[in-house]
Formats: sequence, structure tokens, C-alpha cells
Amino acid sequence: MKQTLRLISVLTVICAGAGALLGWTNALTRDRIAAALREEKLGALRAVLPVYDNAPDRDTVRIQTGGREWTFYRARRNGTCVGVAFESVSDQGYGGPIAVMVGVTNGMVNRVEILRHAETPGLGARITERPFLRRFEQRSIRDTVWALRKDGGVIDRITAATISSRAVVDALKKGLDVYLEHKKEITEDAPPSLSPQGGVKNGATP
Amino acid sequence: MVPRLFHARPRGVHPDDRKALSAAMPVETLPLPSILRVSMAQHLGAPATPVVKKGEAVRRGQRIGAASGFISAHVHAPTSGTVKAVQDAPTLSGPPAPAVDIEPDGEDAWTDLQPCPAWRNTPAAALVERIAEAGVVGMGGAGFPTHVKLQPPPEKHIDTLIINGAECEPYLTADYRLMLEDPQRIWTGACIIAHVLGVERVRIAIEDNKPDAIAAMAGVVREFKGDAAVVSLETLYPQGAEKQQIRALLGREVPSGGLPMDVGALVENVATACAVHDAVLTGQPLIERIVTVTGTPVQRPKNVRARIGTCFNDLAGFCGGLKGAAKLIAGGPMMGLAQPSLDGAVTKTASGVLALASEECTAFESLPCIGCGRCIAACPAGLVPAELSLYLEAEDYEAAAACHVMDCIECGCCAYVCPARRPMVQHMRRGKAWAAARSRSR
Amino acid sequence: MNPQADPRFVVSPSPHVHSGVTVRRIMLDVVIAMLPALAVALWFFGWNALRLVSACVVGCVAVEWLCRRGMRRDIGVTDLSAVVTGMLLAFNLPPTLPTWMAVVGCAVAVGLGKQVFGGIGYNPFNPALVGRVALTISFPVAMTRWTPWRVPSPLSIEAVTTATPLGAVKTALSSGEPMPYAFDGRTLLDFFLGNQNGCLGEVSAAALLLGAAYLLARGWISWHIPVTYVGTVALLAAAVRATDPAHSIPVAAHLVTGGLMLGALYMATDMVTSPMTKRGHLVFGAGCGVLTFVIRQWGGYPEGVSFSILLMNACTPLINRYTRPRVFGHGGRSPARKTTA
Amino acid sequence: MTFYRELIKGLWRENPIFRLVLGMCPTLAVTTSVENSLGMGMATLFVLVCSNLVVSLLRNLIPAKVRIPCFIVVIATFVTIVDLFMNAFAHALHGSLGLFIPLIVVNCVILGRAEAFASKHALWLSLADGIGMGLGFTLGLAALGACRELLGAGSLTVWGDIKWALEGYEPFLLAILAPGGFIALGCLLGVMNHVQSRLAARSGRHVTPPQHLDCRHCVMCRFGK
Repeated sequence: MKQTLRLISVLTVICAGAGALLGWTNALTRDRIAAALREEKLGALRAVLPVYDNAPDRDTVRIQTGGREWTFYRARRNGTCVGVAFESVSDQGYGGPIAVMVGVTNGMVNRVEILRHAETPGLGARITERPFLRRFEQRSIRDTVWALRKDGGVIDRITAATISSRAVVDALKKGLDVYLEHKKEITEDAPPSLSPQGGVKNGATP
Repeated sequence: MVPRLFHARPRGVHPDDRKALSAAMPVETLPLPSILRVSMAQHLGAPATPVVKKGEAVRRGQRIGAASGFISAHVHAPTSGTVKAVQDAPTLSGPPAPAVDIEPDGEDAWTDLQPCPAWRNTPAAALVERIAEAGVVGMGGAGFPTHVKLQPPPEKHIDTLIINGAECEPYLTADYRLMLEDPQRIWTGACIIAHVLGVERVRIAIEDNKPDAIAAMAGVVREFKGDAAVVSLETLYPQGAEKQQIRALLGREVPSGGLPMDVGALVENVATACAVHDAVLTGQPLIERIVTVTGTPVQRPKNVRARIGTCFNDLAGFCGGLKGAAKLIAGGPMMGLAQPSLDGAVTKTASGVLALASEECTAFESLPCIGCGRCIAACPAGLVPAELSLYLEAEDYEAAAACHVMDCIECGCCAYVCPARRPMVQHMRRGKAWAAARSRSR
Repeated sequence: MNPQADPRFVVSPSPHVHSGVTVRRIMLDVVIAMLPALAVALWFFGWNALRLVSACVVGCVAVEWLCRRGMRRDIGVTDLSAVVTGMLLAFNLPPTLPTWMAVVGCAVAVGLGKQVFGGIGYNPFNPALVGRVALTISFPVAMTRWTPWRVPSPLSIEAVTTATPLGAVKTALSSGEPMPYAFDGRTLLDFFLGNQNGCLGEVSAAALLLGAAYLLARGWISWHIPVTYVGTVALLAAAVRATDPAHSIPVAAHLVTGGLMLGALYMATDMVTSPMTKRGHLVFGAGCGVLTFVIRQWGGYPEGVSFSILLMNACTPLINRYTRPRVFGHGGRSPARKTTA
Repeated sequence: MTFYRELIKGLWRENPIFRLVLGMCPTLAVTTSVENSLGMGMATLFVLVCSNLVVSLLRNLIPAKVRIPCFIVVIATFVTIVDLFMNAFAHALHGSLGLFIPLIVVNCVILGRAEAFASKHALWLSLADGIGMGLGFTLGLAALGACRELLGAGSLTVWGDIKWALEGYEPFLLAILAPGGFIALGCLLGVMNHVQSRLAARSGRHVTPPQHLDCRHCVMCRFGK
């Protein structure tokens, strides 16, 4: 009995110590992690959107469609909407889901970034390279057949990485369809009452 | 259950038989040599005990060695003469055993023989006694004492006698010549054995590459009252091995570790049947046999009727000598024993003396097994020699025993076909020796 | 006794005669059997075939020699097995592959596929296929680029087509287009004779069959693996074709296009990496056939021969274990069921 | 002196990857680049040192019956701390190492050292052991990562932009794919064994393995046993 009590108490003490330590660490890093996550998102937005002066990650429109919630980030300069970005995921990737961030301005695709993927290094992973992504950019959203050339579209695939290329096109097309369908709500909505916080001003896009 | 389809055909190999070298040569009788060395270990089981002393005079057919156990056989003087020495001498397989050296006196005088022409009216036990007295053993190679075989335990019922004239070893023609020249003696011997055992069915098994032997035997078999037939076997080494032959003829499979009597069969070599005939009808003990002296280095290959104890040197001399021989083998090329010199002497089981030129000898190299599976296709015992040889090379005897190394009959088919020239039979012998030692110690 | 001097003889265990079959002889026959396919390759692909075959043979022998030397083992290149590996590897390469890639393939094939395991006899996987798969994975673009030298299109739709028949069909079917070939008797005959795009050695089923007939006659391969392999593919193809003719290739086209014949006749029958018994061969061939068909019909690659043979190579120990012959005198029990120490 | 010996043993003589063959999961999974290898190695080093210290401190307190749960709790705590800190301060690296950071918990090197060393030795020596083993693990990962990245991508990425790349190199993709990890590890292990046996032979401690363990007599690849 005494032995069992000792076992229980030692385990309890160690777990309590571990818990305390973790709590302290969490408190220490929580803000940094949140900031890092936001910075990550802003980095992607900055990359796909034209120069803006608001905080697009706080100026969002949420749209429920097809059982999914889409978030559209709006970039503004001097209060006017200069572009919209959204994240889209395709589950047709070779190694798992592929998430892309797409920026749209003036009815054209501005830039595309790959956020997450698990494609084969050296093969499918080449979807992150600029020469491939450039094939999507500066194309009209409406007038482009969003499909690989071998599937009857206009996008050249990456050699030997058809599946990954197709998945990127799929993600893009799904997002653009939602965007076109809800374009009004997304772009013509009033600017948010929240004033942009300081420190999120955008630099120049390359 | 494994489908029967895949086991229907017997396994084995088709080596070039080279029997043409000596097949056409009628049996010639070798003149009495100047000395005869009669080994006491001529058969399976315990060597006989010499019963003569140095300097003693012996007569042809006199007993000079007495059986020293249940599985053992008497040994007789091949001619009349003087005992020059009783000493240990190397046997054909290597380890020394007592041997009696006899210097012939040239008279070749028989000891008193007791013929028994009325064997049909003689009780079986008396006939077995005569056969035992004559020292008859299996002359096909194993040398199992015949009288032991003829006394099966009462619970074993033997229904078929097989007279083995397959002679599947390449080069050898001794049994073939015997069947051509003396079919009647073989057949009478077979009838005596059938009478002793009380079997009604006799089969004479001959490979189909000896059609004239088949015809000769068929000529004498016609007169039998019971169920007798000459059966032509597919030419396939080792069809002469008794268990393989029983399966080929009767479709029965001798269980592992068992004897042919376990499936109601008995196999005797044609030469043994002939010796049984002599032992019963004339009372002559087994003191001579037909030996094939052959091989490319032999100047005049012959089939020779030689006394037991004749030195290989005398045989070679009778056949014109050897020219450029690199290897000398007592027996056939597949299972025979390589001899270091011409000093060996004819035994009851020595059916041939074979010389090979150096270009005919192949050295084992023990290259890595390439997994071709030819040994498995060839093994008449259904083993996986490739695997066994790997175990045995690593001295993993337990594993080899679990893979039934004891069922190996050392026929040499695996080593014959192996493209990597692995010394399979050598490995198997080591494994069998180990397994036998273990079962003894248990 | 005899005045003749007593010679000493060689003493060795029985048997004292040998069938005369050696590893080198078998390998030499395999090389001979590949000559018709090599001739076809030279005719259709010209200089490229010569370049790749010589690079692979020299490369494989050199790598084998270096490895044996490095491992301080006897130099076993005289058994010609490296030559066979080199030729097979070259037969599995597209004609325009750069020479240096072929040499990398040789290093992987012989170095990683064979010598790492201890050389001939110890490799669990077919070395040439290991080399080919390593190249396919590493240089996917170069390994799927087909620019023929003397291959006219069988239906003369275009003068030059840049895909193998199987690849073209796969692409067409996956994007909902009609099949690019008619696969009538004339096309099939063209394909059978070698008038198609593909790896060096695989284009002509006729030449491959000719060589395999030689191997069969010599007894180095048995019919079991090729027949069950090709038969299984044909059977499955016929079944799928019967249910869905619009999206499947005719049976005969399966057999004469792609690497099926090369694989079934020359690589699945590799002694070292295939099972040892005839029953094992049947299982092995059927397994290869199923895998090949599954990859061709539903997989990501138009061709699945090399992967399926390698996968079945991995199963070889198991097949060997469960297809042992029944030991004489042991009833119907299979000794494999008994556990060893 | 003892401290020094415990410190360096993990680098070569008892290298956790090449000699003890522990922690194969991260070894094979994250060594696609030097950067990932170093990140993983550092994280493991930190967890190893901390857990060794704590386990050594508490070694007389923890009853034998519950020692494994206790070790795991300690290790898991430090792994979570590393995870959080890395997420906060090296967010990109955290992204590329992903799931493998939490999986450090089940890395046998750490539990192995806690059980085999720290729970039996003084604080000071456990610290040396942790540092040595951690550095050995890091070095092993980095070596493997360097081989694979160089062959499979033609570059060496030490950290972020500290990167050296071969121009015009056609990458040998196999090296960077999963099978390449096994092959590269096998080759490095082979080289290590070769060097070790050469050293052993030179110092006269060479032992010939029994015949049935020799590849030449093994029937595993032929008959499956």
C-alpha cells in the first residue's frame, strides 16, 4: 500500500512538474507562434497580391459553398480594392493534398504560390518552382481553359509530373469558380469597420 | 495435398552412358593371378572375422572369414593355395579392414561342395542356410547380405520380387553381359528366391537401352508358372536404385528410413540371383564375379570374370594396361569410389573398374549457387540439394537434418548437373554422418 | 606383380563425371539468345543502340571488376554474368539516353543490385532491373523520351511519334480521347516485328521469341515462367476487354507492345532471382502477370514489367519455401511445414 | 577524464546511428537535406541533454516499477518544449520537419540513453553522455543528409540561404527519395563497418563471425529463413 502510494505520488509530482513547465513554455511562446503563423500567411499574401496598404488577413470575406468555407483576403490601397487572394486545396496530389494561394487582380490571375504539398522531391515538388507557376499568371480568369494542355487546356504540365501539375490546376480552378460565382459579394462589400493595425503595411511586391 | 501430376515422372539425369566401350565384349575369364587379397569387409555390416592363419593351406571355396554379426556374411577362398598374410589393408572406400592374402598353388582345387538340385522340394529355411553359407551378398553395389533379406520378419508380407537388371550407371556392362550370356542361371536363381519367399509375382527390370538383354531374359521367363514378366524401364539414372525402381515398377514408395519389405517388395540384382543359383544348385560359394574394366585410357576394355581378391593391377594388365589415366574408380562414374592406386582388389560388390583420362575428370569448384534449380529437378529423393549444400557448407547440421539430409541416396545427380560445380555429394555425406552420429548418441 | 610403375590417381568424391554445364556456358547462351534483338535494335535505332549497348556492357564489366577488386574477392568477371546484365540493362533503356546515365545505371545495377549482396548467386533482385528502375526514378524525363531513328508510324498518321504505343494509349485514354492506334492486323504485325517506339531491346517480340526458343532448346529456361506470365496478362486483358472495350487495349496488343516479352522471356526467367522449382515458376509467372496487368491498366505508369518482376523477385524466397518438392518416402507432407531449429 | 570519455564515445565508438543503429525513423525520414538533418539533430540534442539531466537528477527518486512512464513524461515534456520553441523562433524549419519533431518522443536513442545511462550515472556524466550522443546523432544525420542532398539535389543547404549548389547538375533523384535513404544508410553503415573491422584487425581484436552468419552461407534470400 505504502509502495503504491509512493508510485502514485512520484508519478503525480513528475507529471505536475512537466505540466507546469509546459504551461510556462506555452505562455512564453504563444504570442511568438501566433505572430509567426500570421507572418507566414502575410508572406504568402504579399507574394500573390499587388502592393497594398491594409491588412488583408483581417479584411476577409467568408463564403459558404459546396459544404466548404472559403476565405477571401482583400488587398486595398487607399481604401480601394486592388486584389483578392484565396487559399485553395486539391486532394488530387500524388503525395497528399496540395494547398495553393492565388492572388487575383483585374480579372487576371496575379500570382500563385504553393503553400503546402507532399509531392516527390525533384519530380512533383517542382510545382513550387517559378517557371511552372508563371504558366498560370497574367491569364484572364474567364477566358482561360483551366486545364493541362494534354487534357485539352492551355497549361503546360511539368514533364513526368502530370498528376501534381493537374492537382495544382484543379485547386486553382475550384477557387476561381467560387470567386467568379461570388465576385460581387467579395469585391463590392464595404471596407471593414476595423481599421488596419499598424505594422502590417505592405512593402513592394517583386 | 500436392497434386500428383507434378510427381508422376521419376526424377534423375541422363548421363552419356558410354556402354559401347565394353558392351560387345563377351565375358573373358581372367587367368589366376599371382596373389589374391581377399578383404573381410566386402559387404554392408560388420566385417567378417578371419578364420585362417598365415601359412595355412586353403582350398577353393573354403571359408576363410566368418560372419561376425547378424548383418554380415562369410568370405571364402577364391582358389586353392597358401595364406601368405592376415593383416589390415585399406579397403576400396578407404578405412582399413582385415584382409587375407592368398598365393594360389595353381591347382584351383575345390573344397567339398554339396549341390542341391532338388531345391523345389527343400524347405525355405534350408535354402536360406545354404545361401548364407555361400556368403552371397547384394552384388549391385550396396552389398547387403542376401540371407538377411530372405528372412523378413513374419509381420512383413512380400508379394513381389524384383530382379534388378537396370544397370543405370554409365560405362558398366557386367550385368548386361551376364543377362545376355547366362539368362537361365539368373532366372533359376530368381525362382529359388521366389520359392524361399513364397512370392508369386516376379519382375525383371531392365532399362530400355538394352533391348537384347530384355529379349534374352524374356526368352527364359516364358516357362514360369506364376506371374512373371520382364519390364522395360525408361533409361534414367538412378533407376537401378532399389527404392526408385520399386516406385517405377509398382508405384509404391518406400517410407523414409524404411526397407523395400515395408511395401511388400524385394529387389535383388541379376548377379546376386546368379550367385544364389550357384550356391544352391552347385553349392559353390560366391568367389568370383564379372567386372567391367573400361574407360578411354583402358587399351582393350573388357568384361572380365575375375576371382574376388584380384588386384586391379592384374585386371588392367589383362586389358592391355592403362594409358594416360588420371583417375581410377571402383564402380561406376556416378557412385564409384576413386582409388589412389591400382593396389585395390575386386570385392563382391565391385561391378566395374573405370579409368578416366584427365580431360574427362571434372574438379569441384564450389562456386556460388546460382539458383538454377537443376539439382532439384534431378534429385530422385525429392530433396533441395542447393539449400542443403548451403547449410552443410556453413556446418549448420541441425538445419540440414531438418531438411531430410538423411534421405539423400548419394546418387550424385545434383553434382552432375550443377553448373557451379558444387561438391554436393561430399556435403551430403558430411551431413549424413553427423545425423547418423546424433541418432546413435540419442 | 605388374612391372608397370604404379601411378597415383586423383581421389575425389563421386560423381566422377559432370554434365559439362557451366555458369559461363549458360551466360554465353543468354548473350547469344539476345543477339537477334540486338540486331533489331541496331536496325531501328542505329548508332544509339550501339552506343548504349557497348556503354552498358563495358560499364557493367568494369563495375563488377572494380567491386570484386575492392572487396578482395577473386575477380569473377569471366563468368560473363556482367555482360548479360549490361546487355539486359541496355535493352531496357530508351535510345536517346545520355551515355553517362547509362553508366550510372551500370553502377547501380552491378554495384548495388549485385555486388553489395556478394556477387553472382546472392542478389535477390535482377540487377539489370534494379539499374533500370533506379534510372526511371532518378531521371524520369530522360527515361521517357523517345526519338526514333527509323521507326515509321504504323498507320502513317504522322511521320514521327514521340511516345511508345502503350504510353500513347495511356495518355489518350486518361484524357478521354479515342485510342491513337487502330490495332488491326497490320499494326499488330508491325509491332510484332519491332516497328514501334520503345526501349532498345523490347521493340521486336519476334526477335525476342527467336532468342528464347534457343534458350528453351538449350534447356536454360523452362516454359513455365514465360507462358504463365504472358498467359496471365492475356487472360486478364481479355476479361477487361470483354467488359470495357472502349477503355482497354486488345489482348494481342498487350503482348506485342512494351516490355512484356523482354521481361517474360529474359528477365523473369533469370535463374538467380526466380524460384527453383517448376511449381514455383508457375506461381512466379502468374504473380508477375497479375502485377504487370494491374500496373498497365490502372497504375500511373504505362508499363509495369520491371516493377512487377522486382516485386515478385522479393517473393522468391517465400515461393521457394512453399514449393519444395515432396521428399521421397515422406507421404504427402511438405517438409516446409516442419520448423527448423 | 571520465567526463571526456563519455563525451566523445557517442561521436564514433558508440555512434547512435552507425554503431547502435538507434533512431532509424528520423534518420531515414528527415535526412533529405543537411538543413533538415541539422535541425532534427539539434532538437534531439536538446531533448537528450535535458532528459538525461532530469532523469539523472531524479534517478534515486523514481521507483523502478514506474521508471519508463516517468522517463517518457520527461522526454515528452522536453519534446513539446522544443516543438513550441521551434515553432516560435524557427517557423520555416518547424514547417519542413513537421510531424517528426513530436515523434522525437519515440526516438529510441533518448529513451535508450535514459534507461541505459542516465538512470545509473551521476549528473555530470549524464550531461557528457547526452551531449556526446546528441552530437553523434547530429553528425550522423548531417553526414547522411549531405550525401543524399548532394547526390539527389546537387546542393548543400546548411541553413536557410547558407547554401552551395552545383550548377547544371542533373540530380540523381533516387538518393533523395525514401528508398535512397535506406540505400545511403546501408552504404554508410557498410563503410563504417569496413573501417571498424580494419581498425580492429590492426589492433588484433578482429573476430571472424561464425560461418552461418556469413552472407555466403545464408539462405534468407533464397529460401526465406
